Amino acid sequence: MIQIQTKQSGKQYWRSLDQLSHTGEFKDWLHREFPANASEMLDGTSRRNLLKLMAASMGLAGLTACRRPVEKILPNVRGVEDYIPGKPFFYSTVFTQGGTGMGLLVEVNDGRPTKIEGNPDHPYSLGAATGYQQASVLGLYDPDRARIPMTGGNPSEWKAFDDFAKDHSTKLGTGEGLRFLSDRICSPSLLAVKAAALAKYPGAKWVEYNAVTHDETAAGGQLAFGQPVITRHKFDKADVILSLDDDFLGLDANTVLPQKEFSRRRRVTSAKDEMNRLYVIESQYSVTGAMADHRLRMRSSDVKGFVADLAAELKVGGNELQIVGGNRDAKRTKWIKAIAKDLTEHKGKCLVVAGPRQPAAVHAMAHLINQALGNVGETVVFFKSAADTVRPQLDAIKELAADMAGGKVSTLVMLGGNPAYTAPADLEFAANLKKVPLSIYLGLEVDETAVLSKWSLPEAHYLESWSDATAPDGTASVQQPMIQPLYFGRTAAELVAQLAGYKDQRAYDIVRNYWIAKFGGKDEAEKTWRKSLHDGVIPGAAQAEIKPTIDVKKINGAIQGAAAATDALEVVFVQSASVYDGRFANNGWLQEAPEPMNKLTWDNAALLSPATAKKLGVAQGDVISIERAGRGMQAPVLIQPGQADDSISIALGYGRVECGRVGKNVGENAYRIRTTDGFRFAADARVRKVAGTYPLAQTQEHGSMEGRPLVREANLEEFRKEPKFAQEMVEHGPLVALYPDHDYSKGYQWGMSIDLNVCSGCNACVIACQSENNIPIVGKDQVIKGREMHWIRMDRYYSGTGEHPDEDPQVVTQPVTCMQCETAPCENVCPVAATTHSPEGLNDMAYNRCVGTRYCSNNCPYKVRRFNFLAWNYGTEEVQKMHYNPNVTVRMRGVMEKCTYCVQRIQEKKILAKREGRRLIKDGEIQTACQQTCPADAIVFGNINDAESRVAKLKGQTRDYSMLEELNTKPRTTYLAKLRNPNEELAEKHNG
Amino acid sequence: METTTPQTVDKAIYGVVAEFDLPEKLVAAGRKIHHDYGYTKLDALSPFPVHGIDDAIGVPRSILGYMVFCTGAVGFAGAIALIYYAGAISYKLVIGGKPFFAFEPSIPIIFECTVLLSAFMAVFGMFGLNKLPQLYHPTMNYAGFPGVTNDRFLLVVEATDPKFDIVDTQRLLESLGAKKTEVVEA
Amino acid sequence: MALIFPKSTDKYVKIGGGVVALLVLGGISAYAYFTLPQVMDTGYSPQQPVAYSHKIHAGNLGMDCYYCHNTVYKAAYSAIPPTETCMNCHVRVKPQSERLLKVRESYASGESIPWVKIHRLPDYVYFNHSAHINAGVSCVTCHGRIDQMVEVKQFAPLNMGWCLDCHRNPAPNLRPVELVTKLSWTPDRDPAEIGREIIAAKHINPPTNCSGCHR
Amino acid sequence: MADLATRQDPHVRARLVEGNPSLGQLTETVSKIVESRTQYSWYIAIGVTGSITGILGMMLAYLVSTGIGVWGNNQPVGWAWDITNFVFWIGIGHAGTLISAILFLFRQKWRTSINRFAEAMTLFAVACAGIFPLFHTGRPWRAYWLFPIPNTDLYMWPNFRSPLVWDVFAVSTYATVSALFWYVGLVPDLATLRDRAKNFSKYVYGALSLGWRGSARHWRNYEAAYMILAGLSTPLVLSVHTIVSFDFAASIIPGWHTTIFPPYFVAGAIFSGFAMVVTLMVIARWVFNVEHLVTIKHLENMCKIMLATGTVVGYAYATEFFIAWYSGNPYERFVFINRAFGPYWWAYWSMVSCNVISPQFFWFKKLRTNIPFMFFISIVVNIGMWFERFVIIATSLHRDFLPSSWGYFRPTAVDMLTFFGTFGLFLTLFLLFVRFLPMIAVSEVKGMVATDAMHDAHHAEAVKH
Repeated sequence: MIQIQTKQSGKQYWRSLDQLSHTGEFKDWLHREFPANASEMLDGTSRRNLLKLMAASMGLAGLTACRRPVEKILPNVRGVEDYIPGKPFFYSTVFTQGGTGMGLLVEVNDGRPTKIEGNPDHPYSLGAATGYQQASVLGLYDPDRARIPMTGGNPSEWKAFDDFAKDHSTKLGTGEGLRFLSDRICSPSLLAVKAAALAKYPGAKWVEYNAVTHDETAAGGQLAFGQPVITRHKFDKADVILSLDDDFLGLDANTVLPQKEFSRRRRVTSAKDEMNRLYVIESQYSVTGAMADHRLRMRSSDVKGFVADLAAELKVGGNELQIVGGNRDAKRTKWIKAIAKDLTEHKGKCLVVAGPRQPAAVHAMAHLINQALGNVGETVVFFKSAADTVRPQLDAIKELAADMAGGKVSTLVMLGGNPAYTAPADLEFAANLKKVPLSIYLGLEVDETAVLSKWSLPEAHYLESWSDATAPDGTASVQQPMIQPLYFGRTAAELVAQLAGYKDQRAYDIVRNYWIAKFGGKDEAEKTWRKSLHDGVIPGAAQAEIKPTIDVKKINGAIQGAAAATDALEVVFVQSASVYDGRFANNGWLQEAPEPMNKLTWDNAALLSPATAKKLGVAQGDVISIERAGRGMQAPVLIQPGQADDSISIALGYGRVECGRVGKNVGENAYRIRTTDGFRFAADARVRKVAGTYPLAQTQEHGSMEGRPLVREANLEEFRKEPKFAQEMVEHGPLVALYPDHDYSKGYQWGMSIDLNVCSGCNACVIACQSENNIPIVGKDQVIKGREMHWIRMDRYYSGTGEHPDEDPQVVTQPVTCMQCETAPCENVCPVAATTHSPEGLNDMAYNRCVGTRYCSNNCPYKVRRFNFLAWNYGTEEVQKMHYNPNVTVRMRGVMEKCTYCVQRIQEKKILAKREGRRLIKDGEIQTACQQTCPADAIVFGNINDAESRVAKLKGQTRDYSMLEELNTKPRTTYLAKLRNPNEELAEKHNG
Repeated sequence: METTTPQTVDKAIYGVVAEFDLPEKLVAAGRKIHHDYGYTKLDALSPFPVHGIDDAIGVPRSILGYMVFCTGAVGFAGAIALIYYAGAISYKLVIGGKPFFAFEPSIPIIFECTVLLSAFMAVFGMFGLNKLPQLYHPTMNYAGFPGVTNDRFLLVVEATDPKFDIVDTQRLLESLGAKKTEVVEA
Repeated sequence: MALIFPKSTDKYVKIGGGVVALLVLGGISAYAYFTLPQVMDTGYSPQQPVAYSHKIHAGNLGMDCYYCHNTVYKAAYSAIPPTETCMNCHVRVKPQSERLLKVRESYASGESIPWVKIHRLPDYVYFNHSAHINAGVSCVTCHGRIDQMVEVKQFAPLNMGWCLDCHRNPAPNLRPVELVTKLSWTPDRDPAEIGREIIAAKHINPPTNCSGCHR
Repeated sequence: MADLATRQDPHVRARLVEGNPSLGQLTETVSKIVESRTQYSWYIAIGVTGSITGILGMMLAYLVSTGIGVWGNNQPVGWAWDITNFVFWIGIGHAGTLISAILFLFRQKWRTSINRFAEAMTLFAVACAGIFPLFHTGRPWRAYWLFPIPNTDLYMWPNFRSPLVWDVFAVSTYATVSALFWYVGLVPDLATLRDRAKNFSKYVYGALSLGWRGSARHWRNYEAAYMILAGLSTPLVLSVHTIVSFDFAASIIPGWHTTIFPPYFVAGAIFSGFAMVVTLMVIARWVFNVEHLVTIKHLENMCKIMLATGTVVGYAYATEFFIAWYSGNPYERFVFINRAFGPYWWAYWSMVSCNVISPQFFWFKKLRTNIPFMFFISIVVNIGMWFERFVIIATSLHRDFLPSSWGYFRPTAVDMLTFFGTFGLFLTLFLLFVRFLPMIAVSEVKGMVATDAMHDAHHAEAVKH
């Protein structure tokens, strides 16, 4: 038996919350003891249950499918140029979110877009993609999308609308009472159409509204510099970063660039390397907070006071800035002093960023501090904004709502965004919408707004239509379709062009002619056009930097008056990591993607700190009602260690009532208490416990590492003292095997290295894997049962010291997938040799041989194998099947499945190499899906037999360790230990 | 004391059956008639194995044991052959980095196969040696035959015995304490 | 007492037992034989919508397989040619032929010709034509002398064991790539020897592990 | 002329067969159970058990048509009630062979009146056990892949390294050998029934008894065969549960990966097996009034064995904990602490109280010979042994190496009804057995009684001279 001692690295990992409050375990066995009913039997309303029943017939079919069915081959009638059946094309396009475009490459198999990748040539993607983007391909094939135009709730057709529009646009006159409502526009061609429309109808108004917006960021720029600016942070230039409630590694970034840049400064190869330091001040535990070297939890409403005090400490802004001291408790003072010192020591090499949730004043202060510390031009640069002034979206939509209420609006054209659901509650948008004589809504689904509109029109998905978008720095990309619109949807530009009688009517012409004109020069333009389609980046479109001057007086006015302390609770409205502002509610992949910190799926919840929960006398799963501004909502409680006290975070985008089968009535609608005066957070909420409990489906319920050396972590200083700390953390006897090792010294030997020091736990890999490997979703009740299917999962552990470890823990995240053990325990126990080892060191899994004893899963120490307990894939509609990756078997009920290092990609490249007569595959030529999309480049895959390969070099590092190596499983996936770079001034707070 | 002789002489005669009521009488009679009078074609029928009857009437020891041993050996070798062929010849799959054939993990199956084949031989070999199933046997013609599976004990002298003689043999048997004797036809 | 079973019973028992034994043995061997892939799958030759004769085109006219199945060198699938390919010639050749009616209709209407699939692998098997063709495995190895078939029929069992036979010992089935579509090619010397040379030259090393074909 | 009945060794009479019946009476007693008219109570009983078996059928049909998901199994608890029930039934199946084989080799005469009964129980228990390994697979229609059937299409064989394949061999061998053993024992008694039968049934018994006529030539082969089978079954019965325990011992999961398992499982199997024999025997001997054949002595002996094995099992529990602590392996330590004090503490402590504490009452002869009490304890023990298997399987799986993957298993109604249904099958088979076959090995009892008598006779004569 192996002797193991785990050397504590100072930090002791505490047990789960239940164990901390020693009653928990005891309490829940009581109700656990009573077994669940067979929820498979007809009860429950989830989509899965339906499928389960359908599955019955299939099972029998499986038994009797003996006779050889006749299959037909239907070749094309006319050949398609350079189209080869079964060979994918890759097209560049652009994905728009929050008024920002990010370039993508889309894999198209036999005319079906199947996989999203980042566009390496696009400055804001650099080859990576976010979870939203990865999952958007599923949205394309959503069978619940809006399919036909509807008028007054009755099915209609485009022809009818065209006739109507033709005749109506003549009636519009100068456009008094005509209003357009859209998301923030970053599409140059649409802006052109918009301009034309407003020219044709001078009386018309165009309102932009995003439920999740960076409005205040812009306003902050306006406040600081007296002119709108586009701020660009260069995280890779900063040695010290202070985040003021800014989740720039996660939700608050519309692109992956911050992660890309930030991770460059966390990549440590040897004890000599330097590493940046991150301070995070935030209310809800975010992935940025998890990455932080020092995290101070604080109500979002207190951040303003904090930054004011910090400014005072830094003595920025000269005597024009007069801070009347906010509340300064000892702990905060200590932090402010430490941070101020650290920042001043890194003049020009530090960075202060403020989150979009924070008011303009905080942003302005950030600008002020950055300028005072000489960071402008170094770690932060400014671009000229297209707009000449910043009009806060809230004001605009308030006015619109007022006009609607006042009957001033005769025609309202809504371009997506689902305002009836996302608009601030106090505007009563839905009610006012009924007052509008003519409302036209163009949307992807039949949502809350569509059902209230006179005309609701199916919008074309971005993967099936022409458009364009610009990135924050002005880099433009053309959005080109991968497939004909499935449901004959149209784009926003087309609709507006139609109403405005624009010169071009079809999206293709609108976009193309816009750019051709811009490029100028007949054939030259044509060439540039083709090139920009190919590259996905329009050259020369990026704008120049500016160095605006700062206006301290204005800021001084805005910063005064820190939040008054009340006994009320603060509610913070955060966008959902899964459904964004609600628009992805019907996307199963995202609904089932665990929230990065609390691992919640298929729901949102009111996040409370343990202390606050105790104060309110509520426990996990209890239901509370949250009331503010005369409105109320109910939500289940989820206790989130590290949440700021007296602050409730709740995710937007849930509780959709007019939605597809997946997202309907999932979670609670937080927009109900989100008003214009409490749009981002509001410190005036009253909370009371209401009867009943609510089951929450978390994919990980146990937060502690139990003192086990799974994620190995040390401070930079410790690492410098003992670079081998990770390998020495576990002491065990000699690992002797009964039999000689198998010879893996020849040919390709695949291996993987995961750098825990840069992994932020953002989930992009989870969804990329789901998309690449045809991984099904299972539904909430099955997740509760513990049957989720993700091949790669993001483990999250809390660690902490101090008097309240559960109040203020640190977080480590660890992507875990099949380790491809050389002496795999799963293989030995499989009775039918369905899982065996390939000569290249892969742990092969032959689904078609598996009989489903689940013995392999039981015997897997990493628990990475996934079993098809029910026919997850049965009953999917034809259109949904279109997203399947044709190179991966769709697994049937009753078989085991797991990560295979994307063996389909390996084989494809091997065959390619052979075909090209190459002896060897180039290092990096094969990328696993998770590696390719990782915004932090934490995952590296390759041939460990090749000493020059990146993976071999990484495995050579001293931080390299295998999880559970004492079991002698010889995993091919190894980890690079996590490091933190704490400030000794705050040492006893966090260090190990 | 009554003696029945066959009415019709044309029917072939199997032999004489003598009935006893106690096992030890059977044994005693059997020993005498075999050892003292030299009868050889003898058999004894009893509801349970009567100890000492075998050497009393000269029944050799059973050879079943040897047969079972041989089949056991076959099972042993067969199992090894099967596992070796499957793992190291037919399809060499690397499983858990283990050798294609190793003895240790094969032991359970080798053992089970050995036992299984041995058991088959023990049972079917026994039936074979006993020529079962044999639904008809001349001794079943004896009127008192059903008693033999209850509480009767029969001594049978076959007609093929050189010393056999319908009359004398029956007398002899009666003198040896048979409750009743009867000639049964083949 | 009366006998339960007459003397003759045992005779019948023996005969009956023998018969049963024979039936069982016969049944097993019959099942084993008729489920052999070679018996079950080979020779499958369904009626095709158009009476296209490979014998005429590939055989008599000596057209190269690659003319119609033009993706075999570079793709996993060997494409079934679009109607256009047929019409390339048949606008001039036999433009009025009855047998080509369906082809002309298809070309006119844009409706595909519903060819019946013959060589069919389970959908969890990922066979790649280009990998085999470029290694020098001839069409004939798996498809037989198509150029002599009026109606194509399945030549090889295409079961896993059959694949493995070649993956374990590819040498006899390899030839220079340029000869891959020469179905009538006969090696001038021991094919295995040629094969070994090709293996050495191209480092051919066919997988016999699961993920070679199952993904 | 002394009659058999008049001179029997007092011990024999006192010990194993009461009321000195003659051979004829013995035959009579046992045979009439089968020959007498079927009581309505029997029809009612089999009606009930039959419908319970029907539930089993329905549950299995639902399982196969819908998927393992109808059970509570999940990640990480891939095995739960399915394998628990399998091991539970297999364990029960051990008493029969043990009684017929091991006690036979040890010349334990008292076995004779109960071995037929126990063997039958073995067969039916194994039949129930066999259901689970088959139906716990995700694709039962492919389960034949676990057998080494030569195949021409795939060239694939089972993985002979897998303990599950060992199971297939062990369990199928065990079932086959037990059945043969049982049948061989039956043949002479079937012949008895044949010769007593009046109606059509004589043909059935006649055919089944293969024309057995108790010839000395038959008996010598028969005894040889019986001895050999006993000799084979003894290691076999030990091997079966040893191999079943390998399912766990051969894995790397803390709580499973233990060298103590084989002896510990075998002891547990005997323990539960005897408990089940007592449960059934107490009822049967009363219903079919064979109390003079299955005497209090038999029951007491079985109680003693339960006491012994129960104590062994308790010792094994203690050893596990000690080794877990002594090994210094944190995962091992955690698992055992978690067993006793984790979410499944209730299962663990019910196991301990049922298996370790309850049999200790059998130290007292008063309780050992108190039939209602032993009946009660035997049932408690069976419950406890089921919990043992559940504890080993579920608690080891639900919290293993990575806390991130920890889970919890809750059974569904299907889980429970399936298990319930197997009792229906078990009892149905049993009712059929007691109705149509001699539940006591008459010829063996006769042999025992008579041989004793003979020895005494010689003894007596010797004294005379």
